[in-house]
Parts: sequence; C-alpha cells; structure tokens
Amino acid sequence: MIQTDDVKLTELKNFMAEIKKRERSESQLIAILHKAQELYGYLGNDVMDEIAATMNIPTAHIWGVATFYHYFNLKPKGKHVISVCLGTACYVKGAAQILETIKKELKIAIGETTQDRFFTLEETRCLGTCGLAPVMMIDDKVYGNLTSKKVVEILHSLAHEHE
Amino acid sequence: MLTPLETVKKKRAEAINRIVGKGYLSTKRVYVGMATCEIAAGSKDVMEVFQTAIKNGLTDVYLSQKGCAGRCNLEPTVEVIEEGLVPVKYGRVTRDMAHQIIERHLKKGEIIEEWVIR
Amino acid sequence: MSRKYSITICDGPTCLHKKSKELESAIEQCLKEHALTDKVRINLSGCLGMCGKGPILIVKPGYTIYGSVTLGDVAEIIEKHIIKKKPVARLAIEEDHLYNRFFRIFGDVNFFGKQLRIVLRNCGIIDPESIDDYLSVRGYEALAYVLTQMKPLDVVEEVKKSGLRGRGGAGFPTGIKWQLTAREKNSEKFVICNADEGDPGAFMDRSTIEGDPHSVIEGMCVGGYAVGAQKGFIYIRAEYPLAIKRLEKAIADAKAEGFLGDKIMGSDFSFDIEIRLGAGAFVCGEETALIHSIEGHRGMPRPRPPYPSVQGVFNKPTLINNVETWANIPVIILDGAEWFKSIGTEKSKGTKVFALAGKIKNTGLIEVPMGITLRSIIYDIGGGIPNNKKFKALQTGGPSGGCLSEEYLDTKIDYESLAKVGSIMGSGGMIVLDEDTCMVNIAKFFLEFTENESCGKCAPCREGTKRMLEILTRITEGKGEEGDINKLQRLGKLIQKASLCGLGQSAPNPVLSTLKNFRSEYEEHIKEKKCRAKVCSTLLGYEISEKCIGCTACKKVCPTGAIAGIQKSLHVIDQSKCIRCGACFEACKFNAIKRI
Amino acid sequence: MKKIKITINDKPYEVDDGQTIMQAADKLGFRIPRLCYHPKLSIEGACRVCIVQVEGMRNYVASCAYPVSGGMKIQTNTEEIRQARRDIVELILDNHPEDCHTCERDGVCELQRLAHLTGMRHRHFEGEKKHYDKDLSSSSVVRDPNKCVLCGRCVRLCSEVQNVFALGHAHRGFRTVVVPAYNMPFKDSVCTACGQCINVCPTAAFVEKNFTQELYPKMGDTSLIKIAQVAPSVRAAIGEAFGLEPGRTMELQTVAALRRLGFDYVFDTQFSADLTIMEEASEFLERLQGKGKLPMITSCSSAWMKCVEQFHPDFLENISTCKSPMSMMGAIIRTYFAEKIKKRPEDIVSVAVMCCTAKKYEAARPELMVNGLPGVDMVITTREIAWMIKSAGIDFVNIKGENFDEPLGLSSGAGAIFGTTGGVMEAALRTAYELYTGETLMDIEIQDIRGLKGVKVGKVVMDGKEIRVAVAHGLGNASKLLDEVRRDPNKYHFIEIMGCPGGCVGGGGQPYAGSNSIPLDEECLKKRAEALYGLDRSKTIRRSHQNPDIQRIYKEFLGRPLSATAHRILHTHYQAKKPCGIIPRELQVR
Repeated sequence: MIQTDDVKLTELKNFMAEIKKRERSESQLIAILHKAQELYGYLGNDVMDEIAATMNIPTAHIWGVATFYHYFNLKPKGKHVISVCLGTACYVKGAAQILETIKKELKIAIGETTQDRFFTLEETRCLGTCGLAPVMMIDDKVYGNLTSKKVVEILHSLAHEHE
Repeated sequence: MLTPLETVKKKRAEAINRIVGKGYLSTKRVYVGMATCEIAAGSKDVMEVFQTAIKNGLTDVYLSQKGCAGRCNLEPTVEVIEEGLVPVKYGRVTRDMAHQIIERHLKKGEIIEEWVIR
Repeated sequence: MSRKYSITICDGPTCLHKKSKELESAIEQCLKEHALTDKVRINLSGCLGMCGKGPILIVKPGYTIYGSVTLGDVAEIIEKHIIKKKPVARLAIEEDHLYNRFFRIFGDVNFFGKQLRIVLRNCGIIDPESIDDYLSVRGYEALAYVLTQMKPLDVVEEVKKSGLRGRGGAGFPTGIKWQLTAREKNSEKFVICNADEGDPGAFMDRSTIEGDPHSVIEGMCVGGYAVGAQKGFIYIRAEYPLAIKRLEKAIADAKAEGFLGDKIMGSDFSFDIEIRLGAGAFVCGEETALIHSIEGHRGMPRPRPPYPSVQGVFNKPTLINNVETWANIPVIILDGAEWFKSIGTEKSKGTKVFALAGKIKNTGLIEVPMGITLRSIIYDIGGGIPNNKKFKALQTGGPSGGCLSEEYLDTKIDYESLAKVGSIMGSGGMIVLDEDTCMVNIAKFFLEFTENESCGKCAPCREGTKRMLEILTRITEGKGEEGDINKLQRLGKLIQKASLCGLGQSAPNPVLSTLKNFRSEYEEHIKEKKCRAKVCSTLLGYEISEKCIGCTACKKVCPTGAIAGIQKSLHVIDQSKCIRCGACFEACKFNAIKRI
Repeated sequence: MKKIKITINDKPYEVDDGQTIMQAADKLGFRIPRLCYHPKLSIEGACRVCIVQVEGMRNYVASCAYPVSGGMKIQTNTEEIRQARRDIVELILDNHPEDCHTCERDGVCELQRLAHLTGMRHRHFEGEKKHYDKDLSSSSVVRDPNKCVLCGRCVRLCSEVQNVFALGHAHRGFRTVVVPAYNMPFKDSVCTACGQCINVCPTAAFVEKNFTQELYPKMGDTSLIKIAQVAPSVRAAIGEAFGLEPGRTMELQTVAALRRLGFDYVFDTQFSADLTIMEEASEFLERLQGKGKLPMITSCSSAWMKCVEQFHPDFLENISTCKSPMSMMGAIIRTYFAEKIKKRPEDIVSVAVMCCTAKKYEAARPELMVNGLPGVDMVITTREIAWMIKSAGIDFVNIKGENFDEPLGLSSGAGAIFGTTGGVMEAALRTAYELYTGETLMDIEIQDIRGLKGVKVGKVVMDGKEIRVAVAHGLGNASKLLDEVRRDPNKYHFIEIMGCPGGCVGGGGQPYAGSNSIPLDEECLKKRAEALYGLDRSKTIRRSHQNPDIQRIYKEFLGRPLSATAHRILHTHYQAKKPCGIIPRELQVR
C-alpha cells in the first residue's frame, strides 16, 4: 500500500516533520497515529514501521499504543462504519436489541467487516445524543429513536444504494 | 500602557461594536442550536432554512448559532428574541416548522404557542 | 394566548425559608384582582444564588430583580411594574451575575428555571465560535483581573476559599490541588484540562466545550497563572469532532486577540494551550493514565505518590482539573469566592452539571446547586417517568457509581451524602431507571463496560472484573448458583480495595450497590430463575394472546418451528421447543405476543 | 538519613525516611510476598500481591510503591490482608494453565511459590482462561503467553536494562498480552535472544528453546563421536541448580558428569577463549598500527552481535572479526581435532554447554559454518544440562571430579575470566601488552574494569603509548557507551561489550533464582564472578599466549595468529540486519 500511495506517505512524512520540529516530539505518537489512520483508514504494519523509523520510537511500543486505544483500527474497514451506541441511556432503551438485530442482519460480530467490505460494525459508548436514544451512527450521520425494524430498513436502503 | 483589565474592557467594547455591526440590534434575533446533539437531531437543516430566507431577502433578523442549552429531547431548538418581550423558545423544530416560524413569527409577529417550550 | 410578562419567584431553600411560597399566592391573588392572570406567567425557580437578599422576584422582560420582597410589596410591584410599566426602584437590586443572562432567556421555562447555571452560563446563549460573543459576556475579564489585581498565590487562596471541589468525580478540593502544584519549585510546569469524558451516558464536558469553549480556556489561563505554568494541554476524546473543532478555533482566536501566547495582555505572564486527542480509552480519565497518554504511551495508570502536582506530565509538576472545574474558575474570580461558597451545602459548594437521561420525560443537560434533592431533579426538572411507569432506581456516577432505590431520593446532592448511600457524585451521568429495567442486567452492563475498559495492568481489576462479569452473566442466563452473591461481594470488595487506580477501585460499585439495594432481584434470578423486569431473555417465556389475528409472521421467523397455527387463526407456542430468542416478539405487529 | 518511627504489625521500629514500605520491611526481616517488583527495574505496582494495610488509608497499599512516613502504622499479616492477597494470587492463577506437573518451571516457579505462601487451598473464581499460540519460532527463546502473569518484568527488562524494546504490552484488559511488535514471530523481531526475559520471568512464559530431547537420540547413536565443550561461567553457576550456594566452582564435577552422560570428549571453552585472545589481541595490535578501524569492539557475545547488526550498524567495522570462543572451538573440533582422531567432521556431534540462550542463535548462523557444517550442532544451557544430569540420576554434588580432555582442555586463567564482565578485556590486555612490548605485564589484575558498574574504563600504557579501554555489560549500557563513542570516536582504543548484565555469569541460560533469591541478584552475580577470578588466581598460567596447548595448535595447525588458516576458520564478518531496531533517546517506557 505504502509504495503505491506516495501522496499519503508524503503527507504523513510532512506531518511528522512538522512535529519533529517541536520539543518532546515523541509524545505526539497518538496524534501521528490519528493522522495515519485518517490517511489510510487503518494502521498497517508498514505505516507503523515508517513512524517508528522517523520518530525514533520502538515498534513494539507503537504496537502497544495502537492496540491499547479502541479508536485505532489495525485492519481496513468497510465502506460504511456502523457504530451502535451502547451508552447507558441507549442501553436502558434497548440498544442491545438493536445491536443484535444488526449482527443478525449482517452476519458479523462487533469489530468485524462484512465479506463484501460494505459494512463494519462497531460499538461506541455514548455519542452524546441521549435524547434520541437508542442511537447509532453510520459514517458521520446519527440515526435516533431506533427500533429493530427501523434499523433493518436503514441497512437495506444503504445496501440498495450499493446496487 | 493599558493594564490587562483596561485592555479587556477595550476589547469588549470593540467586540460589541462588531456584533452590533452584524445586525445584532435588529428587532428579532434568531438562535439555532448547533451542538453535536442538536445537529444529530437535524438542526443543520433548520439553520439552512433561516440562512436561505435571509439570503432571499428576509430582513431585520440577526441569525446566530449557539451551543446546546440542554433540552435534549426537544432538539433542535430555536430561540427568537425580541427586545421588550419574553424570549420565545421553540423545540423539535423541523424544516417545515422553520419555514412557518419565518412566515408567522418573524414576518407577522405571531408566536406559535403549541411549539413553545415551557 | 400570549403572556407578556413573567414573574420568577426564587424557590431555593433560603427564599423558601423567607416565605417565598406565601409571596406566590399573594401575587396570584393580586393578579386575579387586576385580571392579569392571562398576561403574566408565574414561574418558580431553583436557587438563584442571591440568598443573602431573598426572597427574590424577577420580573421579565427587562429582568428586574427584586430582593427582600415582603407580602406588602406585592401590590406595588404589580401595579407599578406590570400595569404602569415602571419598575419599583426601591426594591430593585443590582446583582450582575454572569449567569443572569441565561435566565433572561430561559428562566421562564420550568426545566431551566429550577437550575442554577454557572458552568453552563453561556451554553445555549452565545455563539461558541465567536470570541466576540464571549467577550460581550465579560469574557476574559477574570483573566485580566487576576493579571492586573492579584498575585498568583492570591488566586490560589481565592479558589481555596471558594470551596470548589474537583468535578471529575472524586471531589478533591481544587484549591488544595492548586496549592500543591504552586508550591513546587520548578521552572517548567503544566496545567491539563481533562476532557476525556468517557462515562457512557455522560456528555457534560462535550456540551460545555461545544457551547462555551472560551470559558474553559480562560479558566486554564487563570490556573496557569496561579500555579506558575507556561503550558496547558486539553486532553479530549477523539470521538468529539465538533468540540475539538470549536476548541481549535477558540484557541486560535484567543491567540489572535492576545489572551494566549507571550506576555498576555501586556503582562509578564505567557501561556499556551495545546490540544491532545485521546483515542478511545475510558481509563485515560484517570490522571496518571491521562498523563501517560499525553506523553504518547499506553494509558496505563501508575501508583501514586508521586502525585501529578509533584511529578506529572514529562515528570514536571502538573495541575489537572476537568472541564467543569475549569469553567467554574472565571465565575469564582469575577463574582468572588464569598459569593460562590454561599451556594451549596456545607462541604460541597457551587453547582453540579448532570446529564439526565434514561427513563425520564425531560432528558437533557442540567446544572443544579449542590444540596438539591435527587427527587427534585427527577420530578421537578426531569418531569418524572414517562408512560406511567414506576420509578425503580437512579444511577449516578456511571460505571464508577451506584444505583439508588426510591428510599434514597431525598438524598441531597453533595459528595459526602451520595457516597454515604453507596453511590458517587461522579462526573455527572444521571440515568433514571424504571420498572422495566432489570437491576442485575444493568449491573452486568456496567461491569461489561469496566471489564472492557480495564487497562489490564493490575491483577485485581484485570482478572477480577472478568470473573465478576462471568458470574453476573451466568446469573442473568439462569445459571446462577448458590454462593454467587457471596462471591460477587468478596471479589467486589477486593477489587475496590486492592486495585491500582480509580477505575478498578470503583468498578464494583454498580454491582455492590445493586446488591445492597436490590438484592431480592439477584435472589430471584438465582433461585427462581425469574427476571421480574422481563429483560433477561433466557429467563423469559413467550405466549400468544387473543389479539393474534393469525398473520403467520411469528411462525415464519421462529427458528425452531415452535409456533403452530394456520392462517387467520390463533397461533400457539410449543414451550418445549421454544428457545426464547424473542424473534416472534419482534416480528408481531399486533402486540399479540407477551413475555411471561 | 532522617530516621522516622513506624509500626509494623503493632511493633514499633525506627527506619530511614525516603524508602518504600517494602524496602523498610525487607530490612526489618518482613519479606512481604511480591511478584511484579524487581529491584533493578522501575516500579510497576501492577500485581498487587505486596499489598499491606496502612492505618487511615481506605484501600490497601502496594508496599513496593508507597513510601514510608513518620507515624505510619502498617499491617502486613492480618486475616483481612492475607485473604486479599490470597484472592489476588488466586485470580492470577485462575487465568493460568494448571499444568504445573508438566511445566518446565515446576518447582522453580514464583507463582507456584506464591500459591503455597498464601496458603491457597480452595478455588473460588475459575472461569475463562486466555488462549494464545506458543511462539516457537526463535531458536533461543520460547514464548508462551498462556503462562504470562503480566507482571511486566520482561518488558521492563528488555527496555530499561537491555534497551532492545523487543517486547511490549499489547491490547488491554483481560486481553492484555506481552508480545513483540505486530505480534510477529519472535525470530523476526528485534529480540537479541539474550534470554534475560527468561531470567526475570516468574513463570514459564519465557523459557529457552530446549534441545535436550534432540540430543538424547544422538547420544545413543554409537556411530557418532559426542563432544562437549563447557563455557567458563557454567561451572561458576551450575551448582545453584543443585541447591549449592552461588559462587561454588563445579568445574571438575561438570566434566565428570558430562562423561557419565556419554560424551566421548569434554573440552573446555576456556581453551578456545585463549585462542580467541591470541587472534583478538593480534587483530587489535594490527588495528593499532593503522590496519583497521578503532576502537576495536569485542564480538564474543552473541546477543551483542545481533544488537550491533540491528541497532548499531555504523559500528560494524569496529567489531572484531574473531568468532566467539564457542564457535572457534566448534571450528577447531570439525577441522584440527577431527583430523587428529581421524574422523569425518560430519560424524562428530558438537555440543556446547553454555550459560547463554543467544548461543543457540549463534550456532545456527550460516556465516559461521566450517566446510559447510556448523561448528556447533547444539547448544545446551546450564539449566538444560543440570536437568539432564539430574534426570540421569548422577549425584552431581558428590561426584569425583575429572579433568578436561586433551588437546583442547587446557586453559590459562585468562580464559576463565572470560565469563565475567571485563574479563575478555583483561585477558586481551595481558596478551596484547606482552606481544606489543615484549615485556612481562606485572600487574595483570586490572581492577578498574572489574565489578558490576555499567560502564567501566581503564587504561594501560604500552611502550609509552596510552591505551584507553572501556567495558560495558548489558545492552543498555552498551548503547550508552556507543553514544559516547559517537560523540568522541577517539576516546577509546578497545571496547569490551557483553550482552548480559554481569557478563556471561548472568547469562540467559543460567539456573533460576532460588526461593530466597531474586533473578539477576547482584550479590549472586558477584559470587559467580568471584568463582572465575578464583580459578584465574589458582592457575600458574594466567596469560593466554603462555598456554602450551595454544602454542601447540599454532605450531601444528594454524601457523600464527591472523594467518590465512586462522582467518578462514576463526574469523567472520557481520552485516546490518532487518528489522532495523530503534533505540529511543529519551523514551521512558511505562
């Protein structure tokens, strides 16, 4: 990926070069991983190798950080990312059923991507829209006051878009 | 040289001038909630309705965004403030309702009671 | 019917004591006499923070504040102010509090009127992306004031005097924290704003930052000046893109206007703020974990001491406060510690922001004075439980907190009272649960959360929460065993007392508090294999009622063929084949399937 | 130091201020149970086994991390704290395979010891256990995360002491696991195979790649000639595996035991250490005369060599081309000795008994082959050979000692001290001085470069020329020393580096710490080193070039040091390696 994606790599390198000018630049590892994920959609080993070499941070350390924080993906995601809110407010209003419905509908578990790479299913803890509970977010759009039926409809309409 | 306190007072005066320059003294001020929760509930659409109306000639209205006041289940919210009157707060505003708020409240001065948050 | 005027009567404890209730009826009577009932709306507000001058009335529009009002003054106010439109100068008082502006706009709405908005004073009334708006509400005046009039140690003293305590949950006195950092001799110090709001169901910090980012920045500047720091970090969740965007803009604007940067407003104080993003780890709300994360490491806590005030970020003395704490600072400076400490209870001063959610009519973000009762929050502000359901429990403090039953609703909100009844103040999540909530299931929900968020460093939390979760899971699945409750208690106490950090130490709270307050539900699950709230699906059965019209929808979705019946006639579930998956229940469009 | 008054278990004591509860308690004879704590590593406070109660504190306090203060009232052994500690150990055990009787560390396992100490008799909380694949990829170290208790000692050691950063915590919560970057096979990682993770691991999450089962069939094959060589530091430590005090030299017993196990010849790696000195001292003198780069850096330590190739390729030209003593011995066995006994080299099984796990890696390096065969077929660590001796029922402690076989068994005192930090340098200087000046070096014990200081420097004046030398042990100290050289390339002429703390006596293949000891205990390392210095002092020949068998092998086979034959058989070259490792300048791993 990295060889074919020169533009992204250049942008990442420039980003790191800027950071290296500041003091204690190695403390910005998380910001760099955010940037890399923004560019590539996930954190590949080759990208992390690049960061290690440039920032002078051991790869085992980067791996430790990348796996510690839920926000970082180590595998590419699907076209649409579904985040079901499992915050307390959503939970007491039936978020668990919503999640089950999606799992059943897409035949994937949390953290997985459908075989056609169309949907990735994630859970999240509170999108801060408790008034609309239960909610889910697909990409950057929030869907509120969900029912199992509504969820299936939403998934179908997105899938049709695909066809 | 000015003390920090004098500096900030001067800056405040300048800021107020700038706000006034943007039409703050219009007879009606409209505030649309634009926090994450409000946006999730659809406030961007509402904001757009007001923006379009102003672009298309709605006058004497000062439009601004605001953060979340905290009324989650009534979002998106819109406030219409008129000097000398109790501010009017509308809840669960949709595109349609926004159009009506413009037509009935902003243009004709009618407060649409059934949508007002008490 | 449009009312032109509103009269707000302060219904706070002090004013109540000073007979505000009698005032209310006198006003009502007087309005009736003048046939003004339709024109004037009467509101009861929560404490308005002017207790010294109570009882307080506020007449709007115009926002005239009347203090020390007696029954004899009512007629004069109505006649002069309402009828002749001439405020009664004799009774009017000048109380220019920062929060007044909010009440000018929202004070007549019940939901808001019962609140006291100090932290959220600007949320919902200014454009958060405009520094001009912030300046117009006396923004950065507190910073200018301390730079002009106060020595750093005076600022520390003022904060100490205010009685402000950390709003992140534990309630450590903020002034002491400042003092500990201020007294360290080090040429480099830091302040940190903890905006890693991770409680599921809490969004106080997000709203504060999205609604009024400058107040946090200003608070941090004041803190930086007080303790001698040159740099601040705001550690914020990456899940809050809009808040981050607004913060970035606010920082840039503040720099451009000279409120951040070198020699702020011509003083000798230089201070800068940098945003650091979290990446989805609840434990990073713990201060040593947060420090590690800022340093670019895994967010794993370390033993204290040394405390951050001695060895914090990059091993330098560091002052960490959360968003809400910081946002209080400008108010304390401008309105004074004396005023601030007049609000609240003996040991808990000021206000607390809560995110009110769950089974409640008015969900939302509220700010209430310390000392208000839980009942008042749920019923006066929250409007009670929807759908005629019965209240069952109130969960405060998120995964670190506890569930309180009905009998505790008259508990006053403050750090000690809540701790005494087995919950915590927490950062501000407040979830109302009704009779449809299974308390074992909710305990399991929180434990699932902490188990998932445990950093894995210390053994009691890493291994212990897993085992507790396993026990809870088997209880909710009807496989609970005799002795499980004892095991939960034994593990819970161990994890509380032996874990390395606050996450672990508080992780068992939801379980232990539900065991204390709802033990019978656990016992029912274990002994009778019954879930009274009908939540734990493997403990439920399904039954088809007379409402069934024979549409066959349930029969089609049943994975085990347990449903029999022909079209347009009543269907029946064969209980021996039913695996209790609930698919039929979901599929029925006629509410004909019942959980039993 | 200020004194303060505390009470422990209701008895008053006066202790120094500024120390932790555990340190204070240790000195008073209270050994609070512990797991993640290690005195050489940073404080983790993770296992919570060392909790105590302190009056006025709501929660238990980790005694390894919490400082004592005046008036503190500490309880280490109440019923409550005993139950809490037992429950914590049980929680750890609940997520640990219960296969003690088939585990390599049965009987020498800290977790087992803790379970015993805390008096665990029942289990309450069993549930799901973690499940990971064993990593068998490395030729030196086997990684079994299922047995890991996440004390983090290996991670801290690998980063704080060794500066290698091969290991880290990954994931979190119940899924936390100690792995190399990307969870890659250990052999592909930056691991230098030093084996110190094995030394500090309380359980069998890290063990050496065991070759004993591959060795047995060969031992039984009568068509093969079985030859063993024994490294200097093995004899200084093997006694510990049989319950003897550290520092007891078991040289002759080891030879006798190896013969009982069936080896036809038992040779002494100290002999080839002498040979190494002949070559290395000569190489140094050549470099000193301008033929090659200075400072010259030793190449005996296999972990160090992998470290150079990965982390310090800019120093490859400085590395001595000499093979390690083990590989020199292997090469000599396959050539000179095979010829002498008139056997084909492939009919010889060449076994090296070493203190080291990295030697297993070295033995498999293709560049060290001699005529297409590895010099050493199999490396067996001190621990493995001790087990083989026990398993064969040999009464090691009481066995009558025997001498090494000729012609590769006679060594000088210089060869013996190879096993401790500074020893190679000292041995080399003894010979180099005399080769260079033609005079006898009178004061052959160079105290400046002895001992456990991380980086030691010394100097020798040869014919008026000042030779500045430096010695580092542990790869972290090596990095520091090399940084110094990068800043001032002319600061030293000759540098000795050993990969393990204390040198080979602290090798990754040495016996596990006993029940009253800790891994890498400095006192233990000192005693082992002292055993080797004692061997040196006991010998009449203390200079490598005076070893008559060394003189004979040059006469009969090699010609002279650095001859063409010597180069072909005893020297090699090193190359930069991927993955390239990173040593951060200021990173503090937590």
